[in-house]
Amino acid sequence: MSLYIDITKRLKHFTLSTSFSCHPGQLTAIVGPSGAGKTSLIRLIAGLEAPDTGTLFFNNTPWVEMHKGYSMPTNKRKIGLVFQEYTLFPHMDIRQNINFGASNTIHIDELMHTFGIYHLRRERPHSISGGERQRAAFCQALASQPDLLLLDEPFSALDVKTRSFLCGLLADLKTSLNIPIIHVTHDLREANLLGDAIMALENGQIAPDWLSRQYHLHNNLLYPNTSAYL
Amino acid sequence: MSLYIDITKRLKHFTLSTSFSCHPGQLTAIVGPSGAGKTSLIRLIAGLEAPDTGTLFFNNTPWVEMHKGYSMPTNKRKIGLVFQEYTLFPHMDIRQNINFGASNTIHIDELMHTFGIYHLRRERPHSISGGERQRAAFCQALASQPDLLLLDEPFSALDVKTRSFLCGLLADLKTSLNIPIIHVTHDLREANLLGDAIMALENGQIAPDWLSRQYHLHNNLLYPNTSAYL
Amino acid sequence: ENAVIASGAGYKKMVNALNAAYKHETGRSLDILFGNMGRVLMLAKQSGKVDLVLGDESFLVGNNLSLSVRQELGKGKLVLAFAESSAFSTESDLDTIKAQRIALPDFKKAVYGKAAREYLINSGRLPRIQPKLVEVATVPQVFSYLTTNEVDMGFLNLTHALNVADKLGGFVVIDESQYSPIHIMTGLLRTSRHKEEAMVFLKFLKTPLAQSIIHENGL
Amino acid sequence: MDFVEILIQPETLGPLWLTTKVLVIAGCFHLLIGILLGYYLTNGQSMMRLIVDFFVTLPLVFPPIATGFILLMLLGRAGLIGRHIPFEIVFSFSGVVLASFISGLPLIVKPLIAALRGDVGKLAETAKILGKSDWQIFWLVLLPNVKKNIAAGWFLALGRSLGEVGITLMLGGNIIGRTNTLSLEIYNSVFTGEFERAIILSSLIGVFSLGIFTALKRLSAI
Amino acid sequence: MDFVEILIQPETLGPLWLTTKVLVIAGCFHLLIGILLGYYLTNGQSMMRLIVDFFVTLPLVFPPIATGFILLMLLGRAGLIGRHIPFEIVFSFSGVVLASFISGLPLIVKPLIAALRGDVGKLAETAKILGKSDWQIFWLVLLPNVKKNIAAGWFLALGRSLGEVGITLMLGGNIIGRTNTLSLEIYNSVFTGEFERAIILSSLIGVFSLGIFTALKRLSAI
Ligand SMILES: Nc1ncnc2c1ncn2[C@@H]1O[C@H](COP(=O)(O)OP(=O)(O)OP(=O)(O)O)[C@@H](O)[C@H]1O
Ligand SMILES: Nc1ncnc2c1ncn2[C@@H]1O[C@H](COP(=O)(O)OP(=O)(O)OP(=O)(O)O)[C@@H](O)[C@H]1O
Ligand code: MOO
Ligand SMILES: [Mg+2]
Ligand SMILES: [Mg+2]
Repeated sequence: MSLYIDITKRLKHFTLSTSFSCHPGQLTAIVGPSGAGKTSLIRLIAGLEAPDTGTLFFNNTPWVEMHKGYSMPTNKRKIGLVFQEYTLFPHMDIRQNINFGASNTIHIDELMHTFGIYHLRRERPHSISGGERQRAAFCQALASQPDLLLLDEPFSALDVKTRSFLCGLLADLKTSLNIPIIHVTHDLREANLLGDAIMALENGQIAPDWLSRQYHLHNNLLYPNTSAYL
Repeated sequence: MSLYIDITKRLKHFTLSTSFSCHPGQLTAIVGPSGAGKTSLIRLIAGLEAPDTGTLFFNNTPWVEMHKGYSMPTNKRKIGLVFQEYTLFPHMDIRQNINFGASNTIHIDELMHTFGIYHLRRERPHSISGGERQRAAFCQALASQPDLLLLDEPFSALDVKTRSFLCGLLADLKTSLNIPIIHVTHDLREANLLGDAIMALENGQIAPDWLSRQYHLHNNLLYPNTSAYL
Repeated sequence: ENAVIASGAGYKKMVNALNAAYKHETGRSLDILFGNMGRVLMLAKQSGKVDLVLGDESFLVGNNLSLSVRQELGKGKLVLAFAESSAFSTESDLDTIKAQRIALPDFKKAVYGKAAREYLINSGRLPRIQPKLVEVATVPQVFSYLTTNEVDMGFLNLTHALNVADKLGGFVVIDESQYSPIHIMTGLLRTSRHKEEAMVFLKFLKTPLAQSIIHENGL
Repeated sequence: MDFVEILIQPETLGPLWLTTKVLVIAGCFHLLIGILLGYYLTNGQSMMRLIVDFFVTLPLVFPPIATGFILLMLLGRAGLIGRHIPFEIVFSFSGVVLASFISGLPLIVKPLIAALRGDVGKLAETAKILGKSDWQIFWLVLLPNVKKNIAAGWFLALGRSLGEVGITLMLGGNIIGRTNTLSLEIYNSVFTGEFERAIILSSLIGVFSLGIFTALKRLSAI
Repeated sequence: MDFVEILIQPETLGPLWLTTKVLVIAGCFHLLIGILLGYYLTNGQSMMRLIVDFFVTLPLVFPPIATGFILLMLLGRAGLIGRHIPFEIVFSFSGVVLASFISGLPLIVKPLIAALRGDVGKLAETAKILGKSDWQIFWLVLLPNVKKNIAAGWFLALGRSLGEVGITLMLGGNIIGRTNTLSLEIYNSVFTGEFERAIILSSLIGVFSLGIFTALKRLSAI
């Protein structure tokens, strides 16, 4: 149940080109500046877009083999994905949303309790808060009992407390789910705490030195010199 | 040019009820757990929803006087708002988006340069990254030269570097714009650094002690006890 | 501005021919509009712009159209027409079992439908062939079903049958004594704004040239 | 003749009942086949799809009487298709239903396609990730989210079916007591100069459509 | 008679040219007035709006001949409205245009309303915050985002106008050489048994609609 990636794809301003692997029970944290290609990478793994060249293997099954022109459809890949922009179905309430992709062995109610959204189970997505929606989307992805979990900044709309609670939960999930997890985050501390591996993307390339360049910024949130422009 | 708020509104699970004021050149940071009513408060100030009771004055002009049944339409209020879920217009490119509400004295190109999205000016919103969109939405709000700036987690999709850069920018903006700014954030450090006042919301009420309760969490991001549930 | 004549669509060919001859003879011409008789009546009553009507008398007069002049053109004649691919060719084929469907226009409201019914009653056929009858609304409809072989034979008027003779497997003219006479006429509306023009045309209709055109068209 | 009298005549009640039956059946087909066509025409692009799309649209742009005549040639006793069909279409109830169905079909299909090609694509992505097939996504995610557009389109289709004259006349035959719908009765009334009757029947159709109108407003607001 | 011969007859070219003119003018009105009605009918709810909505829809559900009859009574020389209009509508070019316009109008208005009531509301909020008026929001934000739906509706409206017979006959009069559109010519041909001519003219209409079809596909894909 390991994921092997080796792909390239031409984006607007640069070429995304990465090669790495990801193993069960491990969390690969992906960090990097805005526009580095993180979301694009996640979409490629999910099969929402096809790479230009390369291969993708999961559990020794080919998902993508571009030299053969093969790409497995998204719905066959058994993945869970929490989008940066959570897209719950507006015509279902929260419970139905979570139930929609659920395997029947999972306990939806428990899951909703854990994420603190049980009291919202009958609400429609448009009538709950941003952070609540984000948690509901997380539940939805987990309820489908995926073989691979892809997270694109799933905590961005959460307050510190909820966020740190869910970080803890994610750490537990690593072992209890025992599947590969790829986690895109902007929080370097989070990446450090959770990640078994940390991969920095910059302009579509893996940038091993990007991380060290960041640390002084992170440790004391400073104002860089910005000139007033108005 | 000060904002005076004293309103209540019944939400699904509690009543939002706040009263505070906000002055030119000052930034009021609003923090609080997910679902506390922060976005709802911003929407009330913007006039996208009407409160049940209360008043709202800006610069001695009534914006809302519910006892008279009066509520000034949103488009008369001259506000800038960056939504939690950035909604750029899909049929316009980034430049047109920013230009759309712009007063003609503003230098759009300079603004885009400052936010590092000048090279994306001809792209449509769907073909840029999440963080890039967030910055474009910020530019759009600023370009309209508002009398009041409302920010609902405008930095959530940004990496540390860009985020800290924009924080610095925002600190500069406080003095250069000299208008009241209300800034919803999940980052307590950010709230501390930028806020002239920090207001914590919990269940729709101002909760003065919430902040102190958070600090130990923030200072060492710990895993709370979470039981594995799967 | 020309005078307007509203005519039943079944007389299209004849009216066109009359108008052409009229133009040739006098240098004047009419504006012509065609429709089914219902439309002709409605337009005549409501539009205020129709000067002359052309159609069967019982319908036009029966519906209280206010006319200042009436002029008969001739008698409408009922025919029994056969589908091109059918083997039928005589009146007596009405009685064979092989004829499965016989179409006729609405026999309460359409003038040739009434005539066909009278004929069937007078010839004593009605009770027997009643089950085979397909009563549709209009003459053109009967013809449509004939050409598509949907029915084996059907009742039309002679004018129409002549117009489309090449698409029929023949027709026979029914003896005029078997149904009450059908008077085809033109009339000048009281509301006409081109009375003089119209009168010139009515006068033209009496000329031998016009009469021969009318006759050629089965009236 | 007064209003009520005309209303309760068997010559009015017959067509009224026929129209109701036709509308119910054609309406169900519109919804079902319209939606299936919506699925077919929005999943991928091929020459065949373009052709189907074109033919679905034709009855809209052809004068009804021409469409009716073409169908008569195809479906009649001796027609290309009619020859092979075991039951009668022309002059029968099924002919009337078919006429109603065909005339209304483009009006539900076209708006549906426009809606399905819109913003709902993002939701389809999420559903795909949750392991759903195109077919499931269509029924469970896309359709519920274009419900308003379907209701609007369905209303147009039903309305057109209700008012249709030309095709029904040709296929059904306008046979009194059997295939004369309410609209054909109006046509007949005008044809024979009974204008009062035409107006009364028209107001009946007006009431009918007001019913559909409000029903669909409710439906799409659910 | 062969194809080309029939095509180049003045009896064909006249109606063809007339139809083109009518379609261009009615099409512009559809777009303009359809969109304005879309604005009116989606901004707020009042009794008046419901009534307008209903009347816009009527020509769809009424048999064309009934609509034509009613319009004739209203707009004729002695009609309630016609009395006060300085120019002639009945039997004139403007009558034909009006008939085309009225028959197609519901088909652009209804889908447009359904689309405007959809997801585009969120975009309207952003625009409101940027200080735009309802009117500006409608033209600059909402319309560009329902462009596909407008194109689909416009196509339906144009198609209906093209195929319309009943109302055109009443208002225009089907006067040979003056107000006989292509569709009326087809109607006339079928009525008098000139089926070849009907079929050739129909294929002309088919080509016409194919033209509109592709043009609008392009347009909405911009
Ligand atoms: N449109 C709505 N109608 C009714 N209730 C709503 C609506 N939107 C949000 N709510 C409810 O109101 C409460 C406050 O929501 P709000 O969006 O203001 O929270 P928030 O503080 O912004 O949270 P977050 O940090 O997660 O964005 C929540 O309980 C939510 O479920
Ligand atoms: N649909 C698209 N078509 C073409 N280019 C795109 C598309 N989406 C994004 N891009 C471009 O590809 C690059 C990478 O985008 P991506 O969304 O992967 O960035 P990201 O790392 O997720 O950034 P963020 O942290 O801001 O979300 C950016 O330069 C962006 O402008
Ligand atoms: O011209 Mo019609 O559509 O047969 O009434
Ligand atoms: Mg991203
Ligand atoms: Mg919020």
